[in-house]
Amino acid sequence: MLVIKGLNAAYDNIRVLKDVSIKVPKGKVVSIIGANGAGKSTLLKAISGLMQIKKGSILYKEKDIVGMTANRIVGLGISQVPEGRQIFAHLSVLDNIHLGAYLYFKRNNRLEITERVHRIYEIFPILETRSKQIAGTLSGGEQQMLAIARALMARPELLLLDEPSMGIAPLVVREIFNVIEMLNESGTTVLLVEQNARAALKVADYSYVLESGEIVMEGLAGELLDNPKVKEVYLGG
Amino acid sequence: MNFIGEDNILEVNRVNMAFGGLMALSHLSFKVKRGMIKAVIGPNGAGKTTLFNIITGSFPPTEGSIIFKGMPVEHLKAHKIAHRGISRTFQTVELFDNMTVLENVMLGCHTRIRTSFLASGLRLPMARKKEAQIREKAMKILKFIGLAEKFKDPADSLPLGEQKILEIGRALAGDPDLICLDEPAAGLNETETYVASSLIRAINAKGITVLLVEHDMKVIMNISDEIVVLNYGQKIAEGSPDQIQNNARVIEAYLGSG
Amino acid sequence: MLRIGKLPIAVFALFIVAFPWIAHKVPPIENYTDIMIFVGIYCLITLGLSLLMGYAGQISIGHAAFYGIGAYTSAILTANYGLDPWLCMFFGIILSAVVAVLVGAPSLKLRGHYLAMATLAFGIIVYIVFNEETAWTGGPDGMTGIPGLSLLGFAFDSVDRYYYLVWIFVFAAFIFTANLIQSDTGRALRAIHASEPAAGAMGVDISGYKLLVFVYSAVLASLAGSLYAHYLNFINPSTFDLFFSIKLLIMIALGGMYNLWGAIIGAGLITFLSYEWLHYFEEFEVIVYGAILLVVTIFLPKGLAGTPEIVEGWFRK
Amino acid sequence: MPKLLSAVYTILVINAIKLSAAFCGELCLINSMEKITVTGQIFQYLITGLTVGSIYAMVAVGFNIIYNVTEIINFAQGEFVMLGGLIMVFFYAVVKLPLIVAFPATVILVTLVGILLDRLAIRPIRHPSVLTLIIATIAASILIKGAAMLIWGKDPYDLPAFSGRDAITVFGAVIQPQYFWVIGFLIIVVIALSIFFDRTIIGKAMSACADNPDAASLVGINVQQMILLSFALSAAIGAVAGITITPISLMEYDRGAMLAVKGFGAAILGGLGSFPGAVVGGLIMGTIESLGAGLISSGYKDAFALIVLLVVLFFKPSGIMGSIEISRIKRF
Repeated sequence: MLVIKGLNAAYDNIRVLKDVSIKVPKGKVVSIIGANGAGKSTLLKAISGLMQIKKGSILYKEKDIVGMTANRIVGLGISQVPEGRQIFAHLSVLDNIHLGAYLYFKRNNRLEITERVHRIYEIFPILETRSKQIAGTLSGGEQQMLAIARALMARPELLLLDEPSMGIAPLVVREIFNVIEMLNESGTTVLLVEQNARAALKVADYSYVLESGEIVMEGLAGELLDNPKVKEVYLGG
Repeated sequence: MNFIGEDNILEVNRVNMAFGGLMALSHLSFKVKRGMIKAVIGPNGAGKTTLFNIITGSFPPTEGSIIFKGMPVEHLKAHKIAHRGISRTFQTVELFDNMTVLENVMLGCHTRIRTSFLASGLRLPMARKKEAQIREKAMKILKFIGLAEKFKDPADSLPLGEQKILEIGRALAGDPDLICLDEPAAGLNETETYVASSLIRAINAKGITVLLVEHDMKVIMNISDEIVVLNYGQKIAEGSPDQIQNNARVIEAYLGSG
Repeated sequence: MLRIGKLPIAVFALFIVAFPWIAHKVPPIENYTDIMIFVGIYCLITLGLSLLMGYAGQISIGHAAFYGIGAYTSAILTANYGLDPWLCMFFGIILSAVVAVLVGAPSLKLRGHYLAMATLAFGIIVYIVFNEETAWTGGPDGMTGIPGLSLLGFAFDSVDRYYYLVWIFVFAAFIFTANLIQSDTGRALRAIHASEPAAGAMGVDISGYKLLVFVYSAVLASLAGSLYAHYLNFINPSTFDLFFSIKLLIMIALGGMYNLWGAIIGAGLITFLSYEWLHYFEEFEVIVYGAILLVVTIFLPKGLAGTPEIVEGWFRK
Repeated sequence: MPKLLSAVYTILVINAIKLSAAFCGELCLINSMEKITVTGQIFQYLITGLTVGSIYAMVAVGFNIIYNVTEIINFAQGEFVMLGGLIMVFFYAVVKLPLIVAFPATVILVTLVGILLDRLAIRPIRHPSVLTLIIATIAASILIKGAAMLIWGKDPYDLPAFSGRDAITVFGAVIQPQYFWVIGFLIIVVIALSIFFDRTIIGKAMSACADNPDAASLVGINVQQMILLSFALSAAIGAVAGITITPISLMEYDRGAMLAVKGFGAAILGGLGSFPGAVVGGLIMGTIESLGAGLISSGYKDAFALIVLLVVLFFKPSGIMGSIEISRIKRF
């Protein structure tokens, strides 16, 4: 579904990604693990269009999306849940959810939107009880759920998740990973970037290890879990 | 000042904190013994960072008191509290990104060595002597935290792991009696986390009391002597790591079973 | 960025000392010594402003007010009461400092746009007072009969003499400010600029330092105002209007506010532009200022003093 | 030193006398002219204040639109009003278009200026900080003012009132029909904007841009387009304000800065970002100014509004209708 070849990206002349190539097959969960500063978030930003690319190609359903603006890429069916729960803090929870379907509103599918909001509330019941609340006053875990809910409103075929467990209580992390599994079962392809390597490898089918902007290892997630080097560096021995 | 016989360096007494109609902390009380590492854990939104902000003087509590070294400090502004001997780091790194690594730590010395406006402007001998002192002290701290070689680099050019270490170094420079660390391991990988925990132990070995907020349970269980668990602004448990790990309320509210 | 080298200061000092002599030798720039007096006067203000805005990160669009308070205190006390000019200059400084504390203490709690608007409003109010208190200030017509300066029987009555007097003040202010920047105080100011919560947690008295640097910049502006009044022997309110505050902003934006040399370069260029080179533009003058300001903001965010950095960046590529 | 003290003392006394004299003078004058009663006079000041206040309110609304989308305070906001008046003069008096055609033509032209402001002064800034944005909008305002001076010169211009100048007299106060136009346009603008921002998805999308531009583009919002739209909208409202006020108070090239400062005062007074707040703030600002100028001192007319602005900034910067909670999470 998504094929990235020889991707290079840089911030102010400092290369962050060096010839990165990955594949995300339809219907699978692919995870990218690696240390902080390895370039994981940059890779996601490159896909979603928030980050300019120096060289390389990103093919989504065989179409090159390099150079497209973020707001157009969403329209193609790629939604990103950004790092650090970037919800619209001053707007209400329901407004946040509605804005997730911004492109549908433009096409005037009111009925479908109501239906989707309903479905979101089934997945995250806590959001329904908070729907009138200003989003900035939610707890960290609730904000992360809201960020995922907002991304789901766009009916993505490919969901990009950037560090969904960062700064979240272990109990809530489990809940969020359950949702990821459930979404995948209902047909959404997922590309997950995680610091929490153990959780990421458990939920993924296939995994890449990113170090200093380069892919240094890849394989089936189960195999990587048993790989001694991965164990030592990312799973704490 | 010496408080011989002062067992508790910090006492949090029935602290309430309301934001608008929302109670971020309610009737929170606990004590921190001199020389220990105490951890505060709890889900996001439990009020941990609010607690830190109150202790370090970002804002006063709605009700209740904070006793530090036997004196109430809850009404003091942040810089006054720093002078009394409480230092801190931030959840999202708050380094001075317009300064070098060394200058960041040099600023940390501000509570202990300072020159007046006039003395610095006229560059009096006294000011020069103090500046040299500050520099020497800052270099010593950089050696202690292992960043001496990067002293000239701009602070924001360091990788996150080192930025977090540098922030701890900056907090150390003011010779605090109590250091509050807000999620020192957040965003770090296993190796970096290991470095950070060793540093926290080393700081504690120097006799500095540590109060920390953290999510990484491995870090918490490894290094802390005592743990306080918060949930929705209330204390639901307090005790040694073993006691906490087996506490039914904590498992239900925070850790989850299995 | 921070080290102010001794060599550049020495070279610059030499240039300043030699300038009147050179100007006498070269007829086309003979009147430039006179203009350089104004450059010096504006430098005093921009030095304080670059400390306030560039280093401490606090915006002011009202410094024309302090410049005016200095000038009017000198003018009123000398012309109407016959006080000694140096004493008046001192009173002006005291008055400016007091006003700066009264206005600064509540204003500096504000951030960004709010602070900008508060200082702007303050500047306009003071300007209105200069215009309206006719009994004291002569209203829009201004005041004449302000005496010149002399010290121990030595009168600063020629252009060259006044030039050296002004530039001695500028050098003193420059060195004082440069020392400040390279000290604990300078670090505290930059810390406030970068992160107030962290600065506070490290023991920096945020409101205290902000006020200190605001008062310092007000004092320098007031001194500049007194020097201006005693040089021209005449003042009127239009010198101290909103546009002058904006012009000061243009000076430090053009020169670069993150570097003390920027304050000097900016003051120099803008003064020469407005006193000498812009005559050709006549009515277009304002547009030229606007264009300069816009171009600098977009293409030279660190001002002319920041160009070496940019050039260095090209070479590294 | 005693000399100085006595000087300061004299200043204070003279001012106090002047103030009370001015006040008495005003009252005596009113008494001698039997036709105008004191209440009538005050009523007159109120009406004038409300009209001027409506213009400040519209400027404040313009500030709020751009602020709500970008968190930028556009220091060139007052120039839109000035341009509205002067371009209308051009279309009406020079091109000789009828009012009904000149009005929309003017609004469109000023809107274009707003769009250019965004494209040429705001968007090119690569690493925007509060300071650079303030400087950029100030630069733009100087440029616009300078251009206006070149085109129209320094003279004030007049326009005919929309529905004649036959004044209505109420309680001894004279009310120009144009006042109703000013207040009417204000009401329409505020209602339309409130509906737009609170009820429509585009309005919400615009607020989302201010909140978090990256996240906004991730849900498919074209952030640049929204910013452009905010500049266009606020320029259009400025133009309407300028067109409607010119028949009452004339218009010249250098009115922009003062309008901007007072409009900002109104916006702050009402709580930055709030549209009802802008209206309340503007009306209060205008009334204070008019009463102050009429009853205390006309020379200090501009100072009254600014003193109110400072008092609000110092004591309640969140304004009378703004939310402290929200202002705490704002970036700037």
